[in-house]
Amino acid sequence: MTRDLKYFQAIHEATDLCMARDPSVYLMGLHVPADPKGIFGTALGLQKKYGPDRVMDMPTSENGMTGVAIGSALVGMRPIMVHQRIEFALLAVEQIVNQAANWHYMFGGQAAMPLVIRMMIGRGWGQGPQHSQSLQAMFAHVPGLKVVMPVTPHDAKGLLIAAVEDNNPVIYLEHRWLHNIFGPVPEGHYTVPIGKARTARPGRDVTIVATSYMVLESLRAADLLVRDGIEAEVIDVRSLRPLDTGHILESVQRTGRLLAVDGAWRSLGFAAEVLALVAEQVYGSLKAGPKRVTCPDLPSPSTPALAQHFYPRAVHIVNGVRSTMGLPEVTEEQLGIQHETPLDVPDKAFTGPF
Amino acid sequence: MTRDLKYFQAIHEATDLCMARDPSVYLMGLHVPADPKGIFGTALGLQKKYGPDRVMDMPTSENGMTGVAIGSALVGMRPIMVHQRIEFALLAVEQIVNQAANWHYMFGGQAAMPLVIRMMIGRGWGQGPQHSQSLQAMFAHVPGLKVVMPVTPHDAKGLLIAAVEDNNPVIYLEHRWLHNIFGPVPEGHYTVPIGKARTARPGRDVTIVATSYMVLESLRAADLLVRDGIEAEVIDVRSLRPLDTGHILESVQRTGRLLAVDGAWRSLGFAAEVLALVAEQVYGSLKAGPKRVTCPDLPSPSTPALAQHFYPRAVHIVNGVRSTMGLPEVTEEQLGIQHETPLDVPDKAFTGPF
Amino acid sequence: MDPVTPRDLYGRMLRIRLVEEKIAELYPEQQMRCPVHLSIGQEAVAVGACAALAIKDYAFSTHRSHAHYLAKGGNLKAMLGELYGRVTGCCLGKGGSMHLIDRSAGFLGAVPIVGSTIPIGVGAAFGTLLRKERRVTLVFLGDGATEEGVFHEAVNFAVLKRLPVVFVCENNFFSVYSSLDVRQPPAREIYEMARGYGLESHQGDGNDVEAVYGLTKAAVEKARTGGGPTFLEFKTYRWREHCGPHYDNHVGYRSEQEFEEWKARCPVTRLKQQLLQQGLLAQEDLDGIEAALIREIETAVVFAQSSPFPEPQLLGAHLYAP
Amino acid sequence: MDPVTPRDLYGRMLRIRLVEEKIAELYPEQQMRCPVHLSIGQEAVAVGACAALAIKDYAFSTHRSHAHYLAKGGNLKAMLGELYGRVTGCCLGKGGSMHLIDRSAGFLGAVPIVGSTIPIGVGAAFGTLLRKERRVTLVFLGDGATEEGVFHEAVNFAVLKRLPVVFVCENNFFSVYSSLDVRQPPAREIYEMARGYGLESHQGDGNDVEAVYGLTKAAVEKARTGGGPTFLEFKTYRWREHCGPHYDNHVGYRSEQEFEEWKARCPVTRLKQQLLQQGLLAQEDLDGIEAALIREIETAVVFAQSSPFPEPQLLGAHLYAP
Ligand SMILES: Cc1ncc(C[n+]2csc(CCOP(=O)(O)OP(=O)(O)O)c2C)c(N)n1
Ligand SMILES: Cc1ncc(C[n+]2csc(CCOP(=O)(O)OP(=O)(O)O)c2C)c(N)n1
Ligand SMILES: [Mg+2]
Ligand SMILES: [Mg+2]
Repeated sequence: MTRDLKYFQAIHEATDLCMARDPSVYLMGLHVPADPKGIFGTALGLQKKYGPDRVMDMPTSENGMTGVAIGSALVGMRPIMVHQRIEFALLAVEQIVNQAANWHYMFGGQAAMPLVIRMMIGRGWGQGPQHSQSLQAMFAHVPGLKVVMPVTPHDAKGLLIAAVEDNNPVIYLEHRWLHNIFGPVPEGHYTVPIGKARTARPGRDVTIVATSYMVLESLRAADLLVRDGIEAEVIDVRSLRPLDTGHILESVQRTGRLLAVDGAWRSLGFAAEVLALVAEQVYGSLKAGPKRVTCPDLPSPSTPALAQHFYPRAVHIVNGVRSTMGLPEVTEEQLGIQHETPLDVPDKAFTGPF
Repeated sequence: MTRDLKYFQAIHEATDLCMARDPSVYLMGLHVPADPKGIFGTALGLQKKYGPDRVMDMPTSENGMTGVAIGSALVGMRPIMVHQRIEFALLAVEQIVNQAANWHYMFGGQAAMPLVIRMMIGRGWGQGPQHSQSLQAMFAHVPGLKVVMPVTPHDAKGLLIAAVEDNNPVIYLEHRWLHNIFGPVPEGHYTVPIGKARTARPGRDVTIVATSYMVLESLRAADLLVRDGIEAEVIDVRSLRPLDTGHILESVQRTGRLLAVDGAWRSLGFAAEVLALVAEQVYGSLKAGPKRVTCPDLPSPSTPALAQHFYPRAVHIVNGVRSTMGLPEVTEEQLGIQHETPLDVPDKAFTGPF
Repeated sequence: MDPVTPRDLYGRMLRIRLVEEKIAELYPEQQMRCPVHLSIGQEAVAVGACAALAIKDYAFSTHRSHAHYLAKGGNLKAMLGELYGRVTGCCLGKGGSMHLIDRSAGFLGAVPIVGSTIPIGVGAAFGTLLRKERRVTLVFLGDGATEEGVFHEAVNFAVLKRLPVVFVCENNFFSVYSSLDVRQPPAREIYEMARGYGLESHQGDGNDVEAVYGLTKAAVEKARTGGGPTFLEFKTYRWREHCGPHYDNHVGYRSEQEFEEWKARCPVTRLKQQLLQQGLLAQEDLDGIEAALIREIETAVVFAQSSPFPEPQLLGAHLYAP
Repeated sequence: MDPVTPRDLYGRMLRIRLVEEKIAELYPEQQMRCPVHLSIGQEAVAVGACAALAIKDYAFSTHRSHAHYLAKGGNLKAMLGELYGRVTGCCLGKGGSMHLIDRSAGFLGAVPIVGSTIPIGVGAAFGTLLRKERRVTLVFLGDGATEEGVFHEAVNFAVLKRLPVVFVCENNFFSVYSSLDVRQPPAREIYEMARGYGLESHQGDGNDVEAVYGLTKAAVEKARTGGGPTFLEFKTYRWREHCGPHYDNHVGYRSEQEFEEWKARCPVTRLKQQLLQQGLLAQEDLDGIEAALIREIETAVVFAQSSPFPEPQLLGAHLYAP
């Protein structure tokens, strides 16, 4: 049975299911049991159900606690760690990159590392330069890690279950603007395989490869493009590492055009990898130069007055596609876009702060 | 006057010169004054000359000491911090990425951050998965940082002086296989501007864009390619951020072919950025798909038996170029390459350990 | 430095209280579009500690920085401008509430990554020592921040080098919703752990501004005369929710009763009553002080609200310092 | 667990000494192509501490891991194979000297990033507690490692959760070439700082294997019975250079005299003389022990040297666990 759930409910359900199935799964993170909002709702009630050993708070010690998670994984536990902002995890890069990512390989295959680290990214409400960075590229660069960015509630659940059941460190990135979106979610156990992309919308004229929240903006853009007779195919990569290169290449070979869309910095970001991959592998199929739509290479400013020019949205994607076709830029007005909410909140219900 | 100096001497001379000119410059790092080898020779005798306040050891506290360097920079000092392995700096990613890189921007331009962090990368002698990673992409992805990788003694000196005189955080990456190479170095004060690439060898048939030690392997490859009548242009990027995009694009527009060579991981690495840049900006000039030569997406193994298959060298670059021309692969034997030293040491004099 | 009078301390605390209450009042209008962490209830630590500093001395702070900024002499208009995201803000709007700075007041910066200004403050102290300046640096931190490894590293270095730094730990028992008992061993006092590093370490009543002032003053004088660092822990209590303008005692992580007990120990009221009892000030003096502050704050709010937003071109400015 | 006799302790120390001297002898042949950090002089800590553990207990180590690995029961042939980069090595050659592991002996891993196994060891202890196993985890660390923030974070958590973990700090006064006085405040003992966290903390003679054994045994028993963590500091001395097979007292960072003083306190000789004096062993017993060890080591060296290198296909294996 499939029902419509919110993204946060899908994460909650996946966590609940994994904990019920396997007593070695536990959840930890700052304020996880104490937060009355239950970490965007994803952890609500879980401590009551599974007890304080399995659903736990922790000291403000991100690096050490990552080590603790790693150590517990080595002796058979399956920790899920959650950071409410990816920036906090920067304190733990040593443990994640030197230790978690290498451990299985460097010990010649003797040590499994079943570890999930949920990290939240996002934007809006003036969170500013240290609370709204999108640092997926740093982790996706590292062999030995797996990095997923689910967009739909369906994938949020299926990828989280897959991540918990995986014997490797999985970085699971949640965009804060997704937690309240709705979508169909099957009941019970299922997994979405890590390393498989998804065609979010088929099309024949151009391939848009997008990550996380930017998939939604890409779908909006695809709707707008139809009016000009342009059929965009939107690929939701889901996994940044391993990357489903075959899926992307097949699409680009069909459409002959590529736009990579990522809500992070441009240079050395994920969008660069997509362009490199395509240029390297199927250069001959391209009808025009591939393009990127990303944030500019700047810190993320706090004031909405500047943030609105920092984060890309549908209009930028429309123009990205148009530029691969040699068409001139259009404005939001020309596209008839009217924003019902301020640009710095995910939806009408949100009244800040994050 | 220009003399031949070793790379480490060039760094030493630059440090000495900066310290003599500006009393706010100081040097710190683990074992800096105590190491009888003087941190690959780069710090020899400096404590004697400038005293223990300005040339100092530090506790094994990479994150905290990066904060200390940042704080001292805020009040007018110009610290040079050195990490003998880039992996140690992973403990300090929070301070580097959240703090140093953002500080000037997020405080609206009020805080200068004159900070140089020297980090060593390298390979060889079984240093293994935690002591021989090349993590330049992690830092080069971050706006607000500058990232340089000098290859020649000339640039080692000129870029270090430029870095020390820069009012921004500069990541200065030294490959351990470069410290003992010779090259002409002018006496006295000069700078190599951060953000300017260098054509290490002109050529008309293909553009090789390389970083750090891989520039030397690229030059070797270029020599080998001449025998088949292929004239490769080798660009030493010197700065990964800011990147001299104009220099790269101009060359590729001339040659019509691109090979990006980087001694780091492939996916989301620097080589990807070069391919993306070129594909995005001068797609029409390319005669064939651009290619990358990098390490594979794997941890770096310790045993020389595997390491020799991990790190790319001239033969791989030759084949990379050949693949952009539709030519078949050749072997080292066919190229007549004979290795005078084992593949895991930089030169004959080296007898391990690093 | 002029001697600081109880009247000064009172005025400074009240100013902060009134500013923050004004923020709490206006925040629901959704014009200040950034997270805010109010210090209402904790004013005595900010004011008592900063009163012990000279203007030339430095202070660093955290996500909860309004009180520290104002107590150190930061510009009120620039702070409100920043909260309103305006170009008149102390960071031109780029930082928001969690990134206050006023270099002319010696307030060198606040950032919201817990613990991260601890080593930076220590580094500033180190820098002033290298430069042979007789400045003291004060680092504000919360109880939660003492759990970060960087606290350990920074304190070790400060002790090693006998740096002119004073650590002022505001222990309000909570890190967001998490009480101390899920984060630190029971019955282990923070100031005792700090003492293990080999530096002077004291605990004081964080709701008694004169006690805070006294302890900090001694530490600052010691630091200024080469005596090295001191760690000071002040227990106090945050009245409002962790982030945002509301009260949240009903949501379950702490009790209304605990809140009421701490409210009864309000640092502002406490000093006010003392001043009245001791006859140092009359009710009309107090009224005058308050009226003047309200006028100042109103003016600052109007200033902020009527300031322009930064122009789009500012987005690309300041990536690199010239 | 069988009781551990002084004879056992002696044999284990001597075995490690002879293995490492053999490594030092062969290393200049440049067939072991990886950095090696020898524990010659420090054997008593490894042996005394590990003797207090059961096989099922866990240990974690650092860059200087040979002694810990062997003392915990790690396979000698697999260790030498690893140093020689052979496929018979305990990591198939992928790790090298700084990444020893022998899961069957409860030696869960060593890594060369200073301090990084401290929280991992604490996490293993936490895991065993969650799994309700009665195992104890022992974490070896150097004096330098106590400067890492992660030490602070790990110890705080261990105390908070009363974890079955024993921290064994080998204080050999140096971090590479840097002596304690440029890294930590003078006259502040490491074990006293650790005590500040609120856990039991002791200092012992790191060259007296029985003292090490005694203190560790008590700590292990306490941990096993729910008494929580203990921190043990043992002062000892590394004889050879930090990394590599040579002596380096001439290069200037420490004095020949200091070295000679510590050499006179050799833990192996010390116990040997005691055994002889107390009549527990005769010279011929000692000779027999030594001869057997030499044979074992020769065999292991031949095994390692004659083992094949990993095939190129192994490069791509083990990126992900199945
Ligand atoms: C490194 C890091 N981890 C987690 C957070 C989330 N966070 C924001 S404020 C805060 C509370 C910190 O508690 P404390 O230091 O006691 O300060 P208080 O809010 O009580 O003033 C936390 C955990 C953060 N900002 N930075
Ligand atoms: C995080 C980190 N910083 C620096 C180093 C370089 N390093 C290797 S061994 C070592 C010495 C550490 O000293 P200690 O912990 O006392 O161990 P010892 O070598 O004395 O046994 C250092 C600093 C490292 N490996 N990791
Ligand atoms: Mg607090
Ligand atoms: Mg040591």
